[in-house]
Amino acid sequence: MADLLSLTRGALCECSLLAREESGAGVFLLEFAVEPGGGTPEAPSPGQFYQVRCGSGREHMLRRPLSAHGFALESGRQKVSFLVEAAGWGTEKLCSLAPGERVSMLGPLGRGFVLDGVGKALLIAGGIGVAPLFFLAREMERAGVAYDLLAGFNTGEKYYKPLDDLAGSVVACTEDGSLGTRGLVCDGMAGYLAGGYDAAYACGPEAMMSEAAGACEDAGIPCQVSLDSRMACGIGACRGCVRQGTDGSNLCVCSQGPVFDSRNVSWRK
Amino acid sequence: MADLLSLTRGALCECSLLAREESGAGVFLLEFAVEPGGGTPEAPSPGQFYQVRCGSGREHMLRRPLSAHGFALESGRQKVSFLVEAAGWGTEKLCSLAPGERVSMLGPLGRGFVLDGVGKALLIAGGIGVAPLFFLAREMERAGVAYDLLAGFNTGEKYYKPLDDLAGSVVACTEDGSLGTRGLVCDGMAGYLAGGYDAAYACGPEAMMSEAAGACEDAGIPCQVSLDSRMACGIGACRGCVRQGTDGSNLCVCSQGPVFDSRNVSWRK
Amino acid sequence: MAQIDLAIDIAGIRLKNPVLMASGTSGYGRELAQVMDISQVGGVILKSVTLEPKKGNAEPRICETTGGMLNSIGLENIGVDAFIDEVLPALVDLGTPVFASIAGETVRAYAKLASRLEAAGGLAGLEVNVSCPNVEKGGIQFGLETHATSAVVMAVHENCDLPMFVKLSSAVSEIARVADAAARAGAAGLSLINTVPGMAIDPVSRRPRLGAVTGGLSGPAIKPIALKAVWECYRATSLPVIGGGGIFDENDVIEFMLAGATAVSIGTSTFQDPGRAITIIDGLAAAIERAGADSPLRLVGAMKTI
Amino acid sequence: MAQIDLAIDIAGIRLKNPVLMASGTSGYGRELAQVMDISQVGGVILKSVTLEPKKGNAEPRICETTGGMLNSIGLENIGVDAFIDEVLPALVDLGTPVFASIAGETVRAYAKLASRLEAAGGLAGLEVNVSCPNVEKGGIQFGLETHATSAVVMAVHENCDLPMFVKLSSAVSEIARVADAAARAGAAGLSLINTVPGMAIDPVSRRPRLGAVTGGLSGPAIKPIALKAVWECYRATSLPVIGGGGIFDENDVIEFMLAGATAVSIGTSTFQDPGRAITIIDGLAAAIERAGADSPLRLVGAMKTI
Ligand SMILES: Cc1cc2nc3c(=O)[nH]c(=O)nc-3n(C[C@H](O)[C@H](O)[C@H](O)COP(=O)(O)OP(=O)(O)OC[C@H]3O[C@@H](n4cnc5c(N)ncnc54)[C@H](O)[C@@H]3O)c2cc1C
Ligand SMILES: Cc1cc2nc3c(=O)[nH]c(=O)nc-3n(C[C@H](O)[C@H](O)[C@H](O)COP(=O)(O)OP(=O)(O)OC[C@H]3O[C@@H](n4cnc5c(N)ncnc54)[C@H](O)[C@@H]3O)c2cc1C
Ligand SMILES: Cc1cc2nc3c(=O)[nH]c(=O)nc-3n(C[C@H](O)[C@H](O)[C@H](O)COP(=O)(O)O)c2cc1C
Ligand SMILES: Cc1cc2nc3c(=O)[nH]c(=O)nc-3n(C[C@H](O)[C@H](O)[C@H](O)COP(=O)(O)O)c2cc1C
Ligand code: FES
Ligand code: FES
Repeated sequence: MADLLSLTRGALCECSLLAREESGAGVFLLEFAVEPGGGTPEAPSPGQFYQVRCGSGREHMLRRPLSAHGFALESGRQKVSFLVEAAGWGTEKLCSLAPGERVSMLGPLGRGFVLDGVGKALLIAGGIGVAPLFFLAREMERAGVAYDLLAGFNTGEKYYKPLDDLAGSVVACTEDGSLGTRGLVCDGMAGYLAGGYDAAYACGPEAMMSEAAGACEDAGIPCQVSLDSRMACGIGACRGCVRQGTDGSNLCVCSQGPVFDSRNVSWRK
Repeated sequence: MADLLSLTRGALCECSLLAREESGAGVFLLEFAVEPGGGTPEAPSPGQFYQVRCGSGREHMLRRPLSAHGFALESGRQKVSFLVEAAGWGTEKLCSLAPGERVSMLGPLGRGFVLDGVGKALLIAGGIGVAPLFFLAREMERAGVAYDLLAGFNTGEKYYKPLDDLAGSVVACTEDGSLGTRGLVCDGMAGYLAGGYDAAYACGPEAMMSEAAGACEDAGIPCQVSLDSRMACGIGACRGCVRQGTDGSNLCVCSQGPVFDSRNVSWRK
Repeated sequence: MAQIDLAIDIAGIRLKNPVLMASGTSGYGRELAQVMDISQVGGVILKSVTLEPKKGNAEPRICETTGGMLNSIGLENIGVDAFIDEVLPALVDLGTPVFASIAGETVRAYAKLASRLEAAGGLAGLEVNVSCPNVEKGGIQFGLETHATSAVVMAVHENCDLPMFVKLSSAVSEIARVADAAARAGAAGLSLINTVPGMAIDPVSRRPRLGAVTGGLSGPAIKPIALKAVWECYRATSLPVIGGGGIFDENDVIEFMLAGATAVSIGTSTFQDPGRAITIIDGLAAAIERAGADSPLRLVGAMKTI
Repeated sequence: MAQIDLAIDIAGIRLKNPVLMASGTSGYGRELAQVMDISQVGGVILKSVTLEPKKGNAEPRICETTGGMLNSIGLENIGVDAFIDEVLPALVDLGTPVFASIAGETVRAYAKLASRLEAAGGLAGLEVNVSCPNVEKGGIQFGLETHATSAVVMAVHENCDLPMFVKLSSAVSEIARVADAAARAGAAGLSLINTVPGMAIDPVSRRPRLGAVTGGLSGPAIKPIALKAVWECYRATSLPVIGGGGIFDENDVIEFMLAGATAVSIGTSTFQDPGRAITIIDGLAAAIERAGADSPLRLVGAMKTI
């Protein structure tokens, strides 16, 4: 268990909103500056997340987990960005923050994606799952890893335009056909997987990840997935985020994950 | 009980903040416009109050009662003002509203002060108790009733400057002596009561009202007091606001009051 | 959206929709009728009435807590005589079915109240509030003991043919056993839950925030507790349930139905917004549809266990 | 402001301040130690440990509710062997007294856990979690019955000299009777309250929000319920109480002390802010002073009844 703890490098910090932009229907790109005074967190790696306190008072006692979407260090100041879909109380609250408003964050937390030894990768993003994978794509560019990215959205209005600026090739599809191919992101994945990838990375709705994982297993390509789970502590203390592993073990999403080897995950029906 | 009901003329309405001004330390003058669309409440009479919903969500389930402090009808639009001391969650929330923000109000509710047949009155205000009595003073000016007003504050910083503009004479005192006489508003009241008043009206902290009421009884002058109580429904339905009457009966503050003949009130120790 | 009919039948009573006003929070109905159109609600459960007039508890009687409130009204009411003379005749003006709630300190008191109210007429049904101290048995609440609950229910049943809903408290070790006792004794339905016992103290004055020291907690804070009570009693008995405790919006109503409630009651939320029940009714058809059903009855007890 | 010493003695244990981390919400202490200075808290109550490792309940295991949350972790833990080998040796690094919490399915399991933990050393005291199904008696929780509670407490008492705090659930008809049984059986103190049983349902998918369907409610929503339990047990027994349930700020701590708690535990609030316990400790002296006292002990049970 000692190794797990060494991965929890999160610090509690206050962040103030620098910029907010609606990047797609109901999806916002939020850029925060870590304020000095509190803890000084380490830089996040793609796949790591923050536990964000979305409001004040006693009505909502749980923070909301959000994957790091981008990071920069500018003149000693940490900037962290998130891509957030307004899905309920907390995310709506965040998406309507005004620049200058502050929120408390705990992070970066968990284990991110592992790149070691990968030459060419396939990234598979479903909906808001693009948030950590975009960050991963940028990291791959820095690290000289070749990649292609499949991105699926409900509708073209949700498309994340900065995908156009990525160095890797991006194939987009939508369920309603309003942008790119009509269909789900995993449709015809088996074909893509023949493209000589030595690793796949997926994030999105449960059904999509499980399908992507299955296709990768069939193709013999290791796949890393970023799991979703409700969280309380975010640091491995409460066991609230636990999901089932294929070997009957418990997967602690916040501290052992959120990124897991897809073969270890027992998928929800 | 039928007569009580006829007094509850409140309507549920949406109000938007027109102006907000810090009239004294931690005390704000808030002016609202009743928005069309909802109910159309009647005009409030001095002593009547509104049940104000101070925020959204489920954390705070009770509205907060606030006395009407002023009223105007301008080109068909109702304007209601309140004088509010930031004393806790709800009042702080109201006192930090920005112009244009909306709150839901239910009112005017309850029975206000009765003026019938009064020629010369003494008004006794303690602290934020000045809120309804200022409104009453203005009403007396309109109705041609002569009055003097005693106003006590903790400190000069809490003094309500518009008192200077009243037609009646105003005697102010403060506990710390920073403005007017040093002392409590009821100090030496017996002397004032010799001034030929045929009615007194008091609002303020419990101890102050009970002392004022005692002095008036001694002087044989009827005194009307505006009682404080925590409220839930505000309309006589829940019996949550009930206080003890001297004859052993229950006084329903929201529907029979908040203004009562002081002789009917059993004071809290 | 297909037209969804909100009407339901519960214990033989037809309601135009399943949303009732909870006992004690809307008085005798007419107070609320001043500020909202009460004829639109499915029904009104009046505040509990006792044989003799009751003054209730010492003030303060209410205090706000996180997501709810405490109350210690102490059953203040005008007594059954004045109730029958002054309140009952006007109830027809409310334009919706009315349920009286009865509370007593002895089994005989419940029996008497029930027979007098049935004779007086004008009521759709009775709610029997058993969260009252049983003065003949050391003051422990009827509802905390299965045999005391049975005794009350039987006495009411023998003296009155109105459909009777027994209102239980969740503050017992096993609510399903009390519910079962009520069912066997002749209850037509259950009303779940009454307020949860609690207290609060002012940390500066050191005084309890309620004159009676302890009181009953209500509001969204107790919703999870109430849902569990409904689910357990629904499974333990075949009685229809009026569910309530913290209902704030139409999604909460769906939750209660899925747990086993046929109708629901709205209490504390009415204080935040007197028109809340009507807002809920307005949103109910859409919420039923989101839950994949075409009528309220289809949702009753229809929680899917994973 | 006069210097107020926050140190207290409870059941013979000296704590630098009365604020403990509640069982199950701060794991084995070390997870939280990464993000806050845990040595500043009065003590840490570890999550409940059982004889054998436990995998816990099906997911989802948590869900947010108004003013709190439901959990159905199901006592997932590494079992007492691994606990003694891997966790205990590192506890001294936390720099504050540590209490183990034990949970069992039989009276014998509690006895064994207690004796093994005492022998292993390094603990300031034991918390005995009796909100567990008694498998030898049809699965009803020990804490719901006075005799089952007594049996557990006696067994622990006979096998272990560590000060023992019995942690009770408020979901019983009369908690004071259970507290009294624990006192007679040898408890050194009480810990009040455990989570309150509850549930929640997704109104669209119709599924329960917890894999185990029902779970335990915690957070500010339950504070009034917890305060009443503390007040009743404080008056019914002479045992010192660790009070908790919904504590969010230093004023809440004062409320619990006034109701009869000597120390307090902070659980759910830690999720909203991992440093909350320390913020509370930092504000406690001023809050004690606002309540007109010069030490925490002066406030214990010092509610003024009107
Ligand atoms: C590691 C991790 C990283 C994430 N990264 C991102 C991100 O980068 N961008 C983003 O937009 N979202 C992300 N999410 C999802 C995000 O945390 C949830 O959308 C958010 O917690 C919902 O909170 P809310 O208050 O907005 O909605 P609520 O009002 O709490 O809930 C809305 C609905 O969603 C359900 N729900 C709430 N939380 C979850 C959950 N964790 N899993 C499944 N259903 C849930 C509720 O039951 C409810 O039906 C991430 C989640 C995890 C676990
Ligand atoms: C008829 C009536 C008219 C009023 N008019 C005015 C007015 O014009 N201007 C104004 O500033 N205030 C007025 N008040 C008082 C005002 O309602 C309270 O200050 C307010 O409800 C406090 O709410 P809060 O959320 O700000 O404080 P909270 O956070 O709820 O409470 C702060 C503290 O005050 C106590 N408290 C809360 N409500 C009351 C109460 N009603 N009585 C006694 N103690 C209480 C709480 O116990 C707590 O200790 C009036 C009250 C009544 C009954
Ligand atoms: C102020 C108040 C008064 C109440 N009076 C009664 C009553 O007289 N009889 C009764 O059976 N329940 C009474 N209740 C309980 C409510 O009917 C309801 O069961 C409880 O408040 C839970 O529902 P809610 O959370 O929607 O308020 C009262 C509740 C409140 C808040
Ligand atoms: C996620 C979680 C896990 C818990 N695990 C335990 C446990 O293992 N043993 C125990 O006695 N109590 C456990 N509790 C109960 C807490 O210790 C505490 O009694 C309860 O949550 C009320 O306090 P709070 O409102 O401050 O959280 C747990 C609570 C939560 C929220
Ligand atoms: S959220 Fe607490 S262990 Fe993962
Ligand atoms: S506040 Fe409900 S009766 Fe007065």
